[in-house]
This record gives sequence, structure tokens and C-alpha cells, in this order.
Amino acid sequence: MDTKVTIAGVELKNPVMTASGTFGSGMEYTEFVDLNRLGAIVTKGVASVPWEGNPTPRVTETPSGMLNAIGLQNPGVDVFIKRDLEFLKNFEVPVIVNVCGKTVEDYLTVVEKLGDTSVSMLEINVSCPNVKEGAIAFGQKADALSNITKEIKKKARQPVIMKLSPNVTDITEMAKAAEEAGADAISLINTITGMKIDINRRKFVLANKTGGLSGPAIRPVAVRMVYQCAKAVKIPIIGMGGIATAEDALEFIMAGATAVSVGAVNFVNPYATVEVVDGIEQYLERTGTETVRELIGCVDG
Amino acid sequence: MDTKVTIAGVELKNPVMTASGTFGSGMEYTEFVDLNRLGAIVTKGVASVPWEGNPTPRVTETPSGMLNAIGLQNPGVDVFIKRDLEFLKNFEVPVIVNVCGKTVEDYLTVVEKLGDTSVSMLEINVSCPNVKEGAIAFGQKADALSNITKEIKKKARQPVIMKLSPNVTDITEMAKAAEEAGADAISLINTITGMKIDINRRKFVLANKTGGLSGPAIRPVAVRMVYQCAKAVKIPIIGMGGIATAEDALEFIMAGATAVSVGAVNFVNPYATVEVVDGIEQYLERTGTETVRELIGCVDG
Amino acid sequence: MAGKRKETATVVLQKEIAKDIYDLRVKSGLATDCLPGQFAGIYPPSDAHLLMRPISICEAGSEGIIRFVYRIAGEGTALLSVLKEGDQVDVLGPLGNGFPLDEAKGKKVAVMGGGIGIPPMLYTAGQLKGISDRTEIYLGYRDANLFLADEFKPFGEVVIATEDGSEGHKGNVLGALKERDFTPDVIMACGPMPMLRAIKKYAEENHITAFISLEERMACGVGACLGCVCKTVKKDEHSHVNNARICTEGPVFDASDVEI
Amino acid sequence: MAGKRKETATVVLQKEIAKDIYDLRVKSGLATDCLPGQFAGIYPPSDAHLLMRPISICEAGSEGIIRFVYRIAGEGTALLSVLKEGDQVDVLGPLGNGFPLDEAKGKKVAVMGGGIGIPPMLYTAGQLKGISDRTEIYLGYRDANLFLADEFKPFGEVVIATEDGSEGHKGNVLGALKERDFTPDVIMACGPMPMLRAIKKYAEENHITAFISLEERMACGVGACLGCVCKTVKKDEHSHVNNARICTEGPVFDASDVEI
Ligand SMILES: Cc1cc2nc3c(=O)[nH]c(=O)nc-3n(C[C@H](O)[C@H](O)[C@H](O)COP(=O)(O)OP(=O)(O)OC[C@H]3O[C@@H](n4cnc5c(N)ncnc54)[C@H](O)[C@@H]3O)c2cc1C
Ligand SMILES: Cc1cc2nc3c(=O)[nH]c(=O)nc-3n(C[C@H](O)[C@H](O)[C@H](O)COP(=O)(O)OP(=O)(O)OC[C@H]3O[C@@H](n4cnc5c(N)ncnc54)[C@H](O)[C@@H]3O)c2cc1C
Ligand SMILES: Cc1cc2nc3c(=O)[nH]c(=O)nc-3n(C[C@H](O)[C@H](O)[C@H](O)COP(=O)(O)O)c2cc1C
Ligand SMILES: Cc1cc2nc3c(=O)[nH]c(=O)nc-3n(C[C@H](O)[C@H](O)[C@H](O)COP(=O)(O)O)c2cc1C
Ligand code: FES
Ligand code: FES
Repeated sequence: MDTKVTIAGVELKNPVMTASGTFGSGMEYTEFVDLNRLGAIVTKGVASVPWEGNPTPRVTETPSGMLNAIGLQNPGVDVFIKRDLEFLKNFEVPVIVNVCGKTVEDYLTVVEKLGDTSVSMLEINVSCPNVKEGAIAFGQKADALSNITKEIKKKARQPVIMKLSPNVTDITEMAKAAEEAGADAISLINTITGMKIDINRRKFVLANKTGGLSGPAIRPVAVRMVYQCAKAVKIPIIGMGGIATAEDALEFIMAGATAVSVGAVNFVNPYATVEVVDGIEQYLERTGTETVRELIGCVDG
Repeated sequence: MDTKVTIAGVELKNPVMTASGTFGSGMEYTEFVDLNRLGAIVTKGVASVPWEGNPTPRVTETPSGMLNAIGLQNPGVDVFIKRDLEFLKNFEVPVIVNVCGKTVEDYLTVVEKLGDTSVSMLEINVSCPNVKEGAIAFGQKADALSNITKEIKKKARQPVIMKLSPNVTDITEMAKAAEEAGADAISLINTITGMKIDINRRKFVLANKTGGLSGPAIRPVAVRMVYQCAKAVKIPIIGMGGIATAEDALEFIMAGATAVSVGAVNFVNPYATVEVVDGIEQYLERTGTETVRELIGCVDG
Repeated sequence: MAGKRKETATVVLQKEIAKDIYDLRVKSGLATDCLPGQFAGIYPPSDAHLLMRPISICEAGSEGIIRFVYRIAGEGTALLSVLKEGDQVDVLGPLGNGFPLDEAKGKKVAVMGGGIGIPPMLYTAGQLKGISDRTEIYLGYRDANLFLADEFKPFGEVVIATEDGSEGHKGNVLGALKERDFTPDVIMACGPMPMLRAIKKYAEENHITAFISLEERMACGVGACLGCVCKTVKKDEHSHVNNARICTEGPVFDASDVEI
Repeated sequence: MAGKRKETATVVLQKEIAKDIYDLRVKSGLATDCLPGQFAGIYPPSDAHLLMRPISICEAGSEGIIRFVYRIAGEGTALLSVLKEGDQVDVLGPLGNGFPLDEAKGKKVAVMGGGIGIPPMLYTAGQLKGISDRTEIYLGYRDANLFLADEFKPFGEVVIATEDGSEGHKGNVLGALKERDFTPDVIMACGPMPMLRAIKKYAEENHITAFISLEERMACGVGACLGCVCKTVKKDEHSHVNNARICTEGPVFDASDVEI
């Protein structure tokens, strides 16, 4: 039984990763899971300087989902390299750093500083709906996305994954723009912009008014977008959005994802990532499937 | 206590309507609810000629939601006028007819045939993701939306509500296009395109591959879009997307909706519409609010 | 008789009667209104699973008890299977038309059930007693893991078919019927699509009236969503496009009216 | 002592002890690891409600029982309140840091709880026995609907304050403290924000060390999501932006370290 997958030349022992922002830098979940069992760790978004993030409340629950408006609080790339990357060296798991910024220059600073590190890949977050400046704008216009992808590809020493926003009319246009601009892979979906109102206080529940919707509620939308993108581009896709079980992960893989990320469900079940790994192995065994790679995009076959 | 609201000159005894396609022509739910208690009945989409709809399976469940790909099966406007409208004359409730088509001419045929009937308003469905030709294209491009709105307004003898698709980058652009083209109101949201894969059969669950996601899962997205549109346009908004209780309905109203529709939740709780009406009355009473109209958009105040 | 409604019922029995097959009995005001061949929508006890699961009435009566026999097919039925005595469960019903018992008056009837299509036939066979002239019962199973078979005995001769031949006739119910010296005037059947297709063909060839119960994924159960249609031979009154709603015009159809 | 984990616990008691206030006790392997001031994440028994609800440890011990006392504040806690003896419930814990009992060694301590901030102070007061030199307990309620008050008696003098004056001191816990001839060296407190703000100010003015337990909406409970931050005076080691995670660096903070 073979669960290996390869993305842009980086081999992962299995297709199960963590979704950025839902797993800290891995450290927070070491009490629950053996990080070495995962295909890769994707870290929280890292910027060129420390970011404060948004005021609280930053999170709330919705039916089969949650809204977050963390606003990309992070200690900045220097602290990240010294502290978080050092910590992750204790494990044998590829590290993918999620990169955020307000301007193209911000992104480039982070990308360059990570160039000499042990990081395996870079995931460029151009799709966070929770910061006012920059960020999501890059992810909602094909030409802006193309431009930032090209700039990053010029400087990046690691493969570049562009993380797409679902808040667009046509996700395939964005996927194609990223591919044409040289992205090595795409990941999707980031959160869908949502809102919750407390009818007793007659106020927004989140201080930021809007937040990003994630969790099982959005899974059908994410699977559809992964499927559409898999038809539109040749570069590998990392699928995410509400994955809770191996069955969910396999849905994304069959839709065309080469790897998947577990996000908000880590909060529901801190063992979820490893359970998904186990469950995929069991599925392969039960169905007599030799490699997980045969399942990629098989829904159409 | 006053629950009346007015949309384009049509007075509704309360702001609670049915979402198109989830309540048949009202007939199917008369065993469960007294139609006269509702603010308005919105019918299933009606085309110029009978439509077959999509092959089955057409519906499936998702976490806190469902996917449908009915494909607008309908008996055509002539049968509709003779049978369904005749039946609805037994009730004292404004009837809003949801109109669908593949070409602008299709829509105009229906609009003209309804011109002489007892129908109170027309809701133009330019946002159904489940039919291949036409339909959603009108709802995803501002200029196409503007054009069809203008054409319909030229012929329509009743107020025109444009029903918007959430599958767009910027919903306010669509709302503004509809308003500028003369729409009397907008309704939102239609379903979000989604997909489900059966990992055992390795096939799409729905014969149509994709379907429209609705139900409580999408509520935060719908509330956000209603809020954004309420800031962007002056025409009244009919809000929908996962409304299950009076609390949910009030969330939409506080976000800026003048009226609301109960959709998929009718299937979960066939009494939902009337329970929402009752619950809104109780909220007004409990909080000493005189009219429901004071609550429209109050989250910002 | 009162109309369709959603009520909260109380579980009085839950029992696994064969592998993954459960016998669920609930106390419900709906019980007295349920006809054979009708079904109810059972809502899984879960906030995230919104839709009712259509399950046929296996028995219902004046004692206020409805009996369902169901197979665990997915998440919803798995959730149902953990309900235990005393738990509450929401039920929408009675739904659909049911078998036309009048058509059996004084006739020779073959009652045929295959797999998880067997449960509605128990209620149907019971109600045919005293109406039909003669009832023979054909039950098809995958293997010797029979369920409900014994309970049919009071209502007519019971003939068993198993796919693996481990019990009764090896093959399907139609094969079993053909082997016997019994030509029914009317067939009433529920089961998997291949079985129903074979029955439709057999009935047409032999000028027998066959009533078959169809299945489709449902959302509303009451005719509003148009989720559950099947193709009809003629334009039906409701759709005008040869689509009948299984939840409303069905689930029981004259086999000659539908294209399956 | 084992680390954080999610376990399925069994309800051994559920009781409404005041209007909308429930006493929930569960049997859980986590019990022996819970410190006073720590909390656990209780998952509502619902598939659609994903996030755990942070609830303070009101008591825990070697008998393997954890006690929670909570108020129905919304859908999640309403769902918790229908759990009954024998039911299973998922619990994530132990979470957070807890009150620094060492800081109370040989000192005069005021234990202060307001409203639904009272439960964690019961466990804290109990554990201070034999550590502090003297413990006085100040409990603030809205009205005479007192809960848990009697149970504090073994651990020190109990002073009651009620907003409406129907019992004890009319006003808040700080008013009650000021009226008495007791100047604590250390305050340990949990309660609504206005109470905690007043305690912070009082402590600063009187050079008293105050430890206060803060609340914020949480998602992960383990420091990963950065949902639950509060403003700190100094740049903290983790965030580098004056944001401490209440679930991890807290919920108990030295009042002089945070801006509230
Ligand atoms: C009129 C009618 C009567 C039925 N009577 C019985 C019965 O007596 N005993 C029994 O075991 N089963 C019966 N079924 C089938 C039963 O409804 C499905 O097995 C059940 O809905 C599966 O739900 P699930 O959540 O376990 O499966 P999933 O596959 O996880 O369900 C996902 C969704 O698909 C729907 N679905 C899945 N399979 C079917 C199906 N075959 N038919 C309709 N909807 C489906 C579910 O309702 C749900 O919305 C009947 C179906 C119909 C239409
Ligand atoms: C460290 C800590 C300890 C606590 N200890 C107790 C206790 O011992 N007893 C008690 O009754 N309450 C306690 N609370 C508050 C309790 O967590 C909330 O009342 C509860 O989460 C409300 O959930 P709900 O679903 O009923 O309300 P809803 O408002 O419907 O909840 C919706 C969402 O908001 C969150 N939320 C709502 N209010 C709060 C709040 N005040 N704090 C954090 N999250 C909130 C919920 O977790 C949920 O995700 C504590 C909170 C924290 C942070
Ligand atoms: C609390 C939280 C924080 C997140 N932070 C980030 C982030 O820093 N960068 C990013 O690209 N995505 C971030 N995301 C988005 C997730 O990585 C993921 O794309 C999204 O949540 C959908 O997956 P899920 O439904 O499994 O959570 C965050 C999501 C959550 C819930
Ligand atoms: C089964 C089904 C059929 C629908 N048919 C139509 C339709 O004919 N015309 C239309 O404009 N919207 C149609 N809709 C969309 C609903 O009117 C509504 O916009 C959407 O479902 C969101 O609301 P909800 O989450 O409350 O269901 C349909 C939705 C469902 C679930
Ligand atoms: S299930 Fe809705 S029409 Fe049959
Ligand atoms: S709740 Fe996630 S960091 Fe505190």
C-alpha cells in the first residue's frame, strides 16, 4: 500500500497536511498527534514584520462551520525562523510556510528570508478575507494574481503554491492565471466571507464584522472548486474545506486533489489529521487500491 | 405590534415568504400551514414552455445543508396560470412568481403572459446554477444582468425583483447593476454551486455533477451578502439562505433585508414558515419593539 | 383520516434482526393513518443531517405503533440505528399513495419483495387477507440471512429465493415464480431496480397488472421540491413533462405507466 | 501528569441548581490532572455545533469526577443542559494555566467570584486551604438566587454581595471587601469584566497582587487558532505583539500584565 504523493518534486509520505492557521506551527498539537505521521505541516501565515491581527471576538460558530477573523496575527518572519522553524527541525516532516503580506514587497521580503531555510515549499496566501489592505485583492483579480505570482517566482528558492480565494465568480480563471504565471501548485479553498449578527445585542458577533467561513458546511463548495480547477490546470492541487474524515479527504482526491489539508476540524477533533491518514490507508486496503495516486481525479474515469 | 412591510408598493402582512422551488406552488404545504399567515408565496420557477429538468438523483444532503439540481422542471406558464394561480386565488396572500428562461425572449414571454393575472410581483431567476444554458450567465455578469433587467422592466406590469447569484466576486456590483437598470427589489441569495462525490462508487452523487448548496450551512454567507447589498443599493432586499427560525430571519432583517424567505428548511420542518412568523411577533413583544420595520438594517445603528 | 404531518414519536423497540438490518418501532399518532405501501420520513437524530429518510411502513395499526425495518445504508440510517427505547424521533407521514388493495379484490396476487424492499410487503400481504382470492408471497434475499420471512406465513404461501442458493430457489423472485404453478392476476412488488424491471417485462408479456414501488432520493417528501421524479410513459397531470413525483404520485406505480 | 487530550466522559449528575444554572458532573480520566483555575472544553452533543464550550473546573479530584457549573447562555450550553446521567460527552482538557497557588503561600488571600465566575473559585478556595495564611471569600450575585455559596464555607469566611441588596452587601464584591477590615496580600478572582477591571484598579492602587481569570470566545482551546487573545502590557514571548492567548498563557493573568 502506497500513500506517497509528490508536489513540485517534494515527496510527501501521505497526502494529508494541516491547513494554515488551524494548527499553529505544529507545536500546539504535538500533545495530540505525532507530527511525523503527517504528509506536511502548513504553518500559520507569516509576514515580514509582526502583525497584531484584529480585535476580539475573532471566532464564532455557525451551523456545521465557524467564522474567523483572526486578521493574520503573527510574530513576523524573523521570530518565525528562529523559533518555529527551529522547533520543526525536531521532526521529519516537510514544512510549508504560509506567507502573507499587504504589498508585493511584503511578500517578497518573507520569501527571500525563507530562501535559505529548511522550508520545503511556500504557500502564498492571497486570499485572506480578514485583513483590509492588500491580501485578498491579489486573489480576486486574475491579473493581480498573475503579477504577484510572477514576482514571487522570480525570488523564491522553494516551490510556490498559490492559495486561492473561493470568493470569485470563476475559480478556474484564477487557477489558470496562477499556472500561467509559473505557480508550482495551487491550494484551495480559503474561507468564504460570512457574517453573524447577535440579534439580542443587535451587533455583529465578530469585531471585524465579517469573517471567513470554514468547516464541513463549505465542503461541497470546496469539492466543486477543486474539481473545476483540476479540469482547468495541470499543476497539482491541494484541496481543503471542511475535511473531517478520510472519506472527506478521498472526496477531494477523487475530485482531483493531489493532497489535502485538515483545517477547522482540528479544533473539533485534535486527532483528526492522523485519523484521516489511518482512514486513507484503510480505504486503500479495503478496496484493494495499490496507490493513493490512482484515485486522484478518478471520479471522471 | 406591527409586522407589516412594503416592497415596491405591495404591502405584506409580515416579512416572511417562501423561497422559490422549496414550497411548490403552495398547494403542497397546505396540509401543514395556513397560507394566509404568510407575507407572500413565491412559486417554483416558471418558464415559457414545460421543462423536464435534470435526470435523477437531483438532491442530496450535506453538513447542515443540501444540494439540489432539479434543473427547473416546470409545467410551463400556461398550465401554471390555469392551475396553480387559480388554486392560489383561494387565499389572501400576495403571490410572487419566480420566472426562469434560457434566453431573454423566454423570460419576456412569461412576464407578458403573467401581466394580466392576479400575480403581485415577479421574481426573475437569473441565478440558477443547475441549467446549462442561459440563466446563471445573466446573473454573473453585471452588463448581462443590467440588460435583461431593462428588457423585463419594459414589459412587466408588476414590480420586478431580480434574484441574485452568490457565485460572484462582488455581489454589490450585481445589486447596483440591477438597481440602475430599474429593478424594484432584489432577492438573495440563490444557491452556491457545490458538488458531492460518492467515494464508494467513485461517482458524482448528483446526475448533474454539480448542484446548488442551500440550508443553514450557507446562512453566514447570505447574511454577509444581504448586509453588503443593503449598503450598496436603496431598493428593498429579500433575504434568504438557511433561515430556520425567527432568530435567523431577524438576523437577515437586521442586516438590511425588508423581507425574508424560508427555503430548504421547509423540508426539515414543514411548519417553519409559520413558526418564523410567530417568533418574529414574540421577539417584537419581548423586546418592546413597535414595528418590524425599525429592525431593518439596525445592526449598524 | 388526518393528512400529512410531522410528529415526534417515541421509540418502543429497536433491534438488529439481521446483519445491518434493524427493526424499529415507534409510538406515534400517525400509526392509524398509514396504508400498506406508504412510507414515512424519519429524521435522523442529528442537527447536521437535515433531510428525512424515507422508510416504508412495515406495519402500523390501531395500537398506535408504526414498525419500520431498515438497512444501514449510510450516515442517516446509522444514526437511526443508535436510537433506543424511550428516545424521541421526528417522523413525517403518512407519505405516498400505497398499494391499490382494491385492485386485488377476488384476484390471485403475487406479493414480491426483494432485499430491503421486503418490509412494505409484510404490511401489504397482511392487508390483502380477505381481499384477494389467493396470495402467494415471493421473497428474495442475498443469502440465508433471511429476515421477516416467517412473519409472512399467516398471509399466504411463502416462497424464498436466494442469490447464492443457500435457501429456497437459487436466483431471484421472478425465477421462483416461474418455477411454480401459479399465474397471478396482479403482482405487487418492491425491491431493487433490476427485479422491478424484470417484473415489469414479465407482467407486460403475460398481461398481468403489476404494481411496483419505486425509490429515489428525496428532500421534501410532499411533492414540493421535485427531487424524486421518475419517467412516466404519458405526460402526467402534475408535471406535464412525463415526470411523476415518487413521493406523491408514487411510490407505487402501475408498472406499465413508468419507464424504468 | 498527562498532557492535554480529548476524552469521552460519562455524565454522572446533571442538576439545575439555580435558574438556568446547572451542575454537571462527569466521570473522566482527566479529573486527576485538573488544577484550580483551569478549564475544559465541553463539546455540545450536536453534529452541527462544532466548537467546544470553555467551562471552568469547579471541582476535580482523585475519584475521577470533574464538576462543572455553567449557565445557559446560548445554543451550546442549552444543548449541554439536556445531557442526563449515563450520557456520553466529549471533553478537551485540562486547558489553561490555573491560579498560581504558590503565590498564596503564607499570605492573606481574597478569593473573589462574580456570577458565573464563581465556579472556578470553589476549587481554588478549596486548594488554598493549608497554603494561604487566611482566605476570605467574596461572592457576588445578581440577587438572592445564590448558588454554591454554602459550599465555600469550609474554606474561609464567606462574604456575599448582591446587586439588588436582597442578600449580604448591596453592590459588588469589591464594595464588600472595602467595607471589611481585611486587606489581602493577594487577590484571586473570576467574574464579569467590570468586576475584573475594578479589581485590577484596586490592586494597583493598594499594591496588592491580583490574579484574574479572563474570558474570550475560543475555537481551538490549545493555542493554535489565535482566536482568544487579550492585550498585554509587554510584548509577550509568543505573539511579539502584546497579545496573549487566554486559552494557553491564561485564563489566569497577573492583573498588572494585561490591559482590560
Ligand atoms: C419510498 C421509499 C421507501 C423506502 N423504504 C425503505 C425501507 O423500508 N427500508 C430501508 O432500509 N430503506 C428504505 N428506503 C431507502 C432508504 O430511504 C435509504 O436507504 C436511506 O435514505 C439512506 O439514508 P442514509 O443516510 O443511511 O444513506 P446516505 O447514502 O448517507 O444518504 C444520503 C442521502 O441520500 C438519500 N438516499 C440514499 N439512498 C437512498 C435511497 N435508496 N432512496 C432514497 N434516498 C436515498 C438519503 O435520504 C440522504 O438524503 C426507501 C426509500 C424510498 C424512496
Ligand atoms: C476560560 C473560560 C471559562 C469559562 N467558564 C465558565 C463556567 O465555568 N461556567 C459558565 O457558565 N460559563 C463559563 N464560560 C463561558 C462559557 O464558555 C460561555 O457561556 C459558553 O461558551 C456559551 O456557549 P453557548 O453556545 O451557550 O452560547 P452562544 O453565544 O450561542 O455561543 C456561540 C459561540 O460563542 C462562544 N461564546 C459565547 N459566549 C462566550 C463567552 N462568554 N466566553 C467564551 N466563549 C463564548 C461559544 O463557545 C460558541 O462558540 C467560560 C469561558 C471561558 C473562556
Ligand atoms: C482560525 C483560522 C485561521 C486561518 N488562518 C489562515 C492563514 O493564516 N493563512 C491561510 O492561508 N489560511 C488561513 N485559514 C484558512 C484555512 O487554512 C483553510 O483554507 C480554510 O479554513 C478552509 O479549510 P477548513 O474548512 O478545513 O478549515 C484559517 C482558517 C481558520 C479557521
Ligand atoms: C429544491 C430547491 C429548488 C429550488 N428552485 C428554485 C427555483 O425554481 N427558482 C429560484 O429562483 N430558486 C430556487 N431555489 C433556490 C431557493 O429559492 C433559495 O434561493 C436557496 O435555496 C437559498 O435558501 P435556503 O437556504 O433557505 O434554501 C431552489 C432551492 C431548492 C433547495
Ligand atoms: S421528495 Fe420533494 S417532490 Fe418528492
Ligand atoms: S482558542 Fe485557539 S488560541 Fe486560544
